[in-house]
Amino acid sequence: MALRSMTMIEALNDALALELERDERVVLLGQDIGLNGGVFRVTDQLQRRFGERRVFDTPLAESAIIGTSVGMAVYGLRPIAEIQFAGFLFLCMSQLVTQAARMRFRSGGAFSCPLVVRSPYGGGVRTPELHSDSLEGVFLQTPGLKVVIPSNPYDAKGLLAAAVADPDPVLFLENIKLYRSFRQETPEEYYTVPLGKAKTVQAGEDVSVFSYGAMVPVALEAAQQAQQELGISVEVIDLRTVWPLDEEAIVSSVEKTGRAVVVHEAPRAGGIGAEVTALINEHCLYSLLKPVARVTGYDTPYPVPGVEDYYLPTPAKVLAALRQVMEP
Amino acid sequence: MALRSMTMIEALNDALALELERDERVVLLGQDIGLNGGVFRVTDQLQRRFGERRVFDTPLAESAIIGTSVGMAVYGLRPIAEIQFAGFLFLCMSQLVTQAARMRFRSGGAFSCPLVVRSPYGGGVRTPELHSDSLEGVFLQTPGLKVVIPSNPYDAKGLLAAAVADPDPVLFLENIKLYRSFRQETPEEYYTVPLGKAKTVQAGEDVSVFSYGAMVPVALEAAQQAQQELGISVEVIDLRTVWPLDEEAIVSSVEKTGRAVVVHEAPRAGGIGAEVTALINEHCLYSLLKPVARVTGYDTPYPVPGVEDYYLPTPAKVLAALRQVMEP
Amino acid sequence: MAIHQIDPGLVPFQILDPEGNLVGEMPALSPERLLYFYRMMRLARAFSDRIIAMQRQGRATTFGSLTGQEAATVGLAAPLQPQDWLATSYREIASLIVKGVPLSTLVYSFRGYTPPNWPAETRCLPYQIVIGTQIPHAVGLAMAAKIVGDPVVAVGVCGDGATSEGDFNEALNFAGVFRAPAVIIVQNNGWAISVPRHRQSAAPTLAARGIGFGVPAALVDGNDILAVYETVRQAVERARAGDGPTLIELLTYRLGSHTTADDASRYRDPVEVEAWRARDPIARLQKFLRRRDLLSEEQDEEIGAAVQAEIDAAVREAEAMPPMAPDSFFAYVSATLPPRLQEQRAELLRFVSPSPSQPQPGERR
Amino acid sequence: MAIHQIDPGLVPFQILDPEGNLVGEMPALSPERLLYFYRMMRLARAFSDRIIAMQRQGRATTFGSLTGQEAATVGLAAPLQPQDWLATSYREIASLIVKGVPLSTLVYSFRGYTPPNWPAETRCLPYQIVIGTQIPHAVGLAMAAKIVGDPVVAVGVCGDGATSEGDFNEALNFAGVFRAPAVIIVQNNGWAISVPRHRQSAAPTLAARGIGFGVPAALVDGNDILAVYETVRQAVERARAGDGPTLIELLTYRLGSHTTADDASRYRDPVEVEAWRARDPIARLQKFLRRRDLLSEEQDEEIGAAVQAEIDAAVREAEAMPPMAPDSFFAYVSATLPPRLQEQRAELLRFVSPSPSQPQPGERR
Ligand SMILES: Cc1ncc(C[n+]2csc(CCOP(=O)(O)OP(=O)(O)O)c2C)c(N)n1
Ligand SMILES: Cc1ncc(C[n+]2csc(CCOP(=O)(O)OP(=O)(O)O)c2C)c(N)n1
Ligand SMILES: [Mg+2]
Ligand SMILES: [Mg+2]
Repeated sequence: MALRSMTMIEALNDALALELERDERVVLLGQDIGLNGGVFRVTDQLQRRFGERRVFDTPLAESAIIGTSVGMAVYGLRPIAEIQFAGFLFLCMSQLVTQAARMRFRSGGAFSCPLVVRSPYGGGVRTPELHSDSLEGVFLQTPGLKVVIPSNPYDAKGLLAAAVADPDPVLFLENIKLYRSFRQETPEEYYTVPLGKAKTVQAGEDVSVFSYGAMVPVALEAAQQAQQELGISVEVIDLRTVWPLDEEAIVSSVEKTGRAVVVHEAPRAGGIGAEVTALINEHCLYSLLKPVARVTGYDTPYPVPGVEDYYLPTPAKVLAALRQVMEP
Repeated sequence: MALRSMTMIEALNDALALELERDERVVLLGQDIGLNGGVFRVTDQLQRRFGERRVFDTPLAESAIIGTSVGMAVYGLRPIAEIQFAGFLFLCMSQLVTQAARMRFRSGGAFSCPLVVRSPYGGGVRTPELHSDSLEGVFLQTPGLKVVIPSNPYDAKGLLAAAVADPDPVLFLENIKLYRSFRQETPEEYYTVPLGKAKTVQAGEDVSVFSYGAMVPVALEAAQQAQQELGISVEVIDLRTVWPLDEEAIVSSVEKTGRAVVVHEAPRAGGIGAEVTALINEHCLYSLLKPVARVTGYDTPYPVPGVEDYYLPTPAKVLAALRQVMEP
Repeated sequence: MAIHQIDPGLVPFQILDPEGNLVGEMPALSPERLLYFYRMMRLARAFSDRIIAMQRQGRATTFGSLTGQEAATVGLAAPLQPQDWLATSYREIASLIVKGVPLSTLVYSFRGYTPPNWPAETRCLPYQIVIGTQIPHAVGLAMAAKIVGDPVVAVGVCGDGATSEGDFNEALNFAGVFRAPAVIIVQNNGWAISVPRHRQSAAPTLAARGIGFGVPAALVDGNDILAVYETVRQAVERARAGDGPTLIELLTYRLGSHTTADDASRYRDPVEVEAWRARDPIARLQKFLRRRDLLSEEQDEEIGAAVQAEIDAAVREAEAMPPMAPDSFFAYVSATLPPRLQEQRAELLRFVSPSPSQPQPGERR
Repeated sequence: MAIHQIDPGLVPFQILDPEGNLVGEMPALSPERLLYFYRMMRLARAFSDRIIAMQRQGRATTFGSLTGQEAATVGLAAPLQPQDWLATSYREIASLIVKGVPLSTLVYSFRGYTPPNWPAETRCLPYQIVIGTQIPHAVGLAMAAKIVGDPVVAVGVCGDGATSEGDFNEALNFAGVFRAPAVIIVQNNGWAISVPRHRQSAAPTLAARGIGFGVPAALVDGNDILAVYETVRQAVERARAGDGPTLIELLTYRLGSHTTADDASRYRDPVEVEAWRARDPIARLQKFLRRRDLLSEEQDEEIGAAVQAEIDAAVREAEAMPPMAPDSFFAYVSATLPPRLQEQRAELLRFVSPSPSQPQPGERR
């Protein structure tokens, strides 16, 4: 495969272009995704290349974006809808949760809804209110909807392709901080990274760290410090699909290490960390040497830019949690 | 106090009438709550008694019901808004989560939003789609919003009074099956039951069962069977406020019993059971003899009436979980 | 007919007056077609009555009466082609029947089950419970047809109450902006449960909503099936010809209670109901057909009997269909069941006796 | 002025033409008041320019330019009484200033902090980021005033893009149904980020939206401060007198990019921008005042200098205000902090050095 150094933005743009090329049924819609190429340029040049018929701006109405996408998906298209920031998913919850995610269920399999909803999320980049909120935890109670969060350009491209290929709706959350933070050699060709499969980013023996999105580099940095300062070997697992979780990967890692830390930006209560902890409790209690530590956003609204750095998990916070779970 | 035998409907109606009497600032709004008295008659006669100015029907628009209530609350009123069925909360998530729950936060304390949102929920009564869904799990990631679910007429009346007295927004979820399923001697006077406090419904030594709403009687029935069939003493705790959780009650019970079961109707993933399990893991791991068992709705959409009984937790399912956690 | 104008005005379009007199231009409809309309209206009413009776006997779940809205719901579906899409609420069951959904499938659904054989080829979405939510779906279907270049129209139908929902308005706006081949129909039956139309919106008509979204609109006597048919036909043709969406308000009336769980006498003046009973849509077409000698008394009785027989057969068929399996709700969560759900299904099956007793759908609300 | 009619028509109401000629009836405004308008417009533009400059220097976060919309935003706030409420988006900062929010409070907020002293007594809600969301709040405030019987009006302001949101339409409907003493103002600045007005709605005007909700509407030249002032004044009076809500569309133009994170040259024709620059609202009032000898060149310069001095002082004050404490975001989650959050705050404080280095608000988007 021909490799090219890409940012996550470029990898996503590339993935979308390939989808538009491969499959006439693929259409892109959302606010400012056309001429403007999206407020982050994920859809840059796509309207120029593929025309207004297939890449188009919508009026400013999140619920109608998802609601009409449901209709388009049922018709047989493969809509990829952008919600400009994940915080605005609250405006289309009914269409997403009660309609898109239940189309197959409600119709007894007569109809399906192969819809991908892309949305930027995540903190640390000084955005206004509700532009940084992490919403994945809210969708744990939404059967029928998969939730995918890539942590690097390679995965981003392959997971997006897999999301489009999936016969059911997928919420694809893109971390804003990761958009341009680093480049990675990424194949120019089409490929998929399977949904529902976690990835061991760094194998280790003493403790398992589960994270996703922008928290993967944070976890890795903490793991390195832990190696140096505490002499421990940390296994870092990128969940990649946060719903449904790769339970096998979680369980087998904790059975090996006996200790676990979960790291995410979203609030703690009822977040991915709660479910991962509950799963570990259910399946690995007798291997578990220490309580699972949750290093997460606090149970407050996402703060304003001036103090957001205090809210987010940092390598120091993860290191402290590693120290804690490593106590004898 | 003068006692009267009341169903939960009557207790709630009584609580609302007392609020309207006590405080001129209290207003009730929602769909069909006026002349019709609400589709379940919770607001029966209240418009007649207190007038259309204070008890009024709205157009069919959930987001505007909550959005205008936010404005009314900021103005200084004490709106009590009804969303006709909790499944339709998905239509007003933005106003509830990003506005009502964050008014104090966003304004740095300049404004607050003392709003109560009442909504019926819960299964087993053969309602159409989305009339039975349990949504409390979705609101775990909503800092600033309290979530209250009573299991009996006495608590219903006292908790509703406490919710109205609370200076911040409260989501008050009323289980449909409990509305008329039994009567209880309930004071006619005004009283409050504190938010954030669980109640030990039945003390026990061997295992703790945590539940709320219509699952409290289910848990109690299972507890009795367990007593008879397994000879074990079960502690049954009614969480009553599901957010924020009464962590002290949860932790001290599990520290005593060493075993725990959580029972709720909502889906398992990321539900109250996940958070309770995570808390137990965090605080009681060394006292915990067996994995916490979650007896919950499955991770599917709420099913149609014809098969809903299979979806819901039953005493038999809870008993099996008790058996499992009691294994040596 | 005022579709091409932006302001629908205040006078509803009518072809038959309440006495069955022709007061407008007769559409090109054969006697057979007129009798078919009549037959479907009779079927709609009888079907509604039957399900309500079954509900009282504990054989069906909550059901919303169709009575009084037969001209609107039959008339709006009649002009549609097989390739056209239809997205409705629970109140347009007659439209689904006309579009080809088998009675037995519907009966099975009112028993509280998901039909295993929802006829996707009829291009009817399952009727919607969340008010207003189907209108964006209809507009999306229409946008898709336009994107693909198919000569396909999508029709979305909802009640007067639904016009207050954000989704209705957002969808109307999308329809206008994208000139979608969509027809958005409001069945204004005067009430949204207990809330009368005039408390739903301060606008003089709901058709006027089109103006502010740039969508041509029509106001129609919804109890006059000829007016309904002709207006929807024109709107569908307009859409198919690439001339964009139309909003249609059908003025009709819900003669029954909102659903089997509702008691309209709590909030509704019987005088109003009686006034509308005098405008019965079935009687109106009947008078017209009688006067034109297109329907003898004998034929009329035959139709009544045939309709009952058809319903009998459908109920028998639906009641002979096996209940859904206890674990059936795992089947269509997603195309493939993740391991976690496989485990949960196994968990459930440990509690299900080998031959499950059939659940009783007798509803409480 | 066409407020009392239901159809606002297509011709915007104007008092001053782009050349500053009086083409309508002069409202009763003293020379001092006219100069105050002018001064506030100059202040608005200078303030906007200053925050944008600060953003470029890493001293402020994302900011949306106010330039070109000074007549609309100053004019709409000018007729309000202290007891009236105002709910705006980020684009109406000048309205907040006119209503009494101190400049330093606003500067502090654009540094990326929550002002510790948001002036509740001004009855301005914090500016809204979620598009359209403040309109139901304004209508709710108005409904409350009516319920209580206070002679208080609530004004909700949003952009043209916001009219596509469900919340805008639901709120407009509530305003109509409850005859709320509300004024709903759409600042139609031609663009919603990169989406032009004609792709936002197929309606000829956004004011026409009122018709379908039974809310009287007015279409106004939003770059003519006299027309804006006079229309809003009448609407506020109508509301206060119990005559219900009004919808007002102000036709104006966003001369700058959407925000500091946007580059309008990607999607906008410079010819269009130039055409609107010729309709500059400040120049228009300036010409009028000059022609009437109400503003000398000297005075004009003085105003410019005074405005800069005022902004300088506000920036100094805001930059002297201490940054928010690291754990400050726990403070206003709820009236009392639950034990769990107390623990989480303690958890955080273990990672915060005693004298925290001030975070850099230099934004990326
Ligand atoms: C979003 C939503 N809110 C509330 C309800 C409860 N509900 C069911 S039917 C109904 C009234 C609907 O009125 P209308 O749109 O006029 O339709 P009709 O029943 O008169 O046909 C209400 C409030 C619902 N199903 N969905
Ligand atoms: C609900 C919501 N969706 C999307 C956005 C992102 N966004 C911010 S401003 C904007 C355009 C707003 O346009 P308009 O309403 O015309 O206001 P203007 O900025 O022109 O004043 C968008 C899409 C948002 N803030 N809120
Ligand atoms: Mg109706
Ligand atoms: Mg704009």
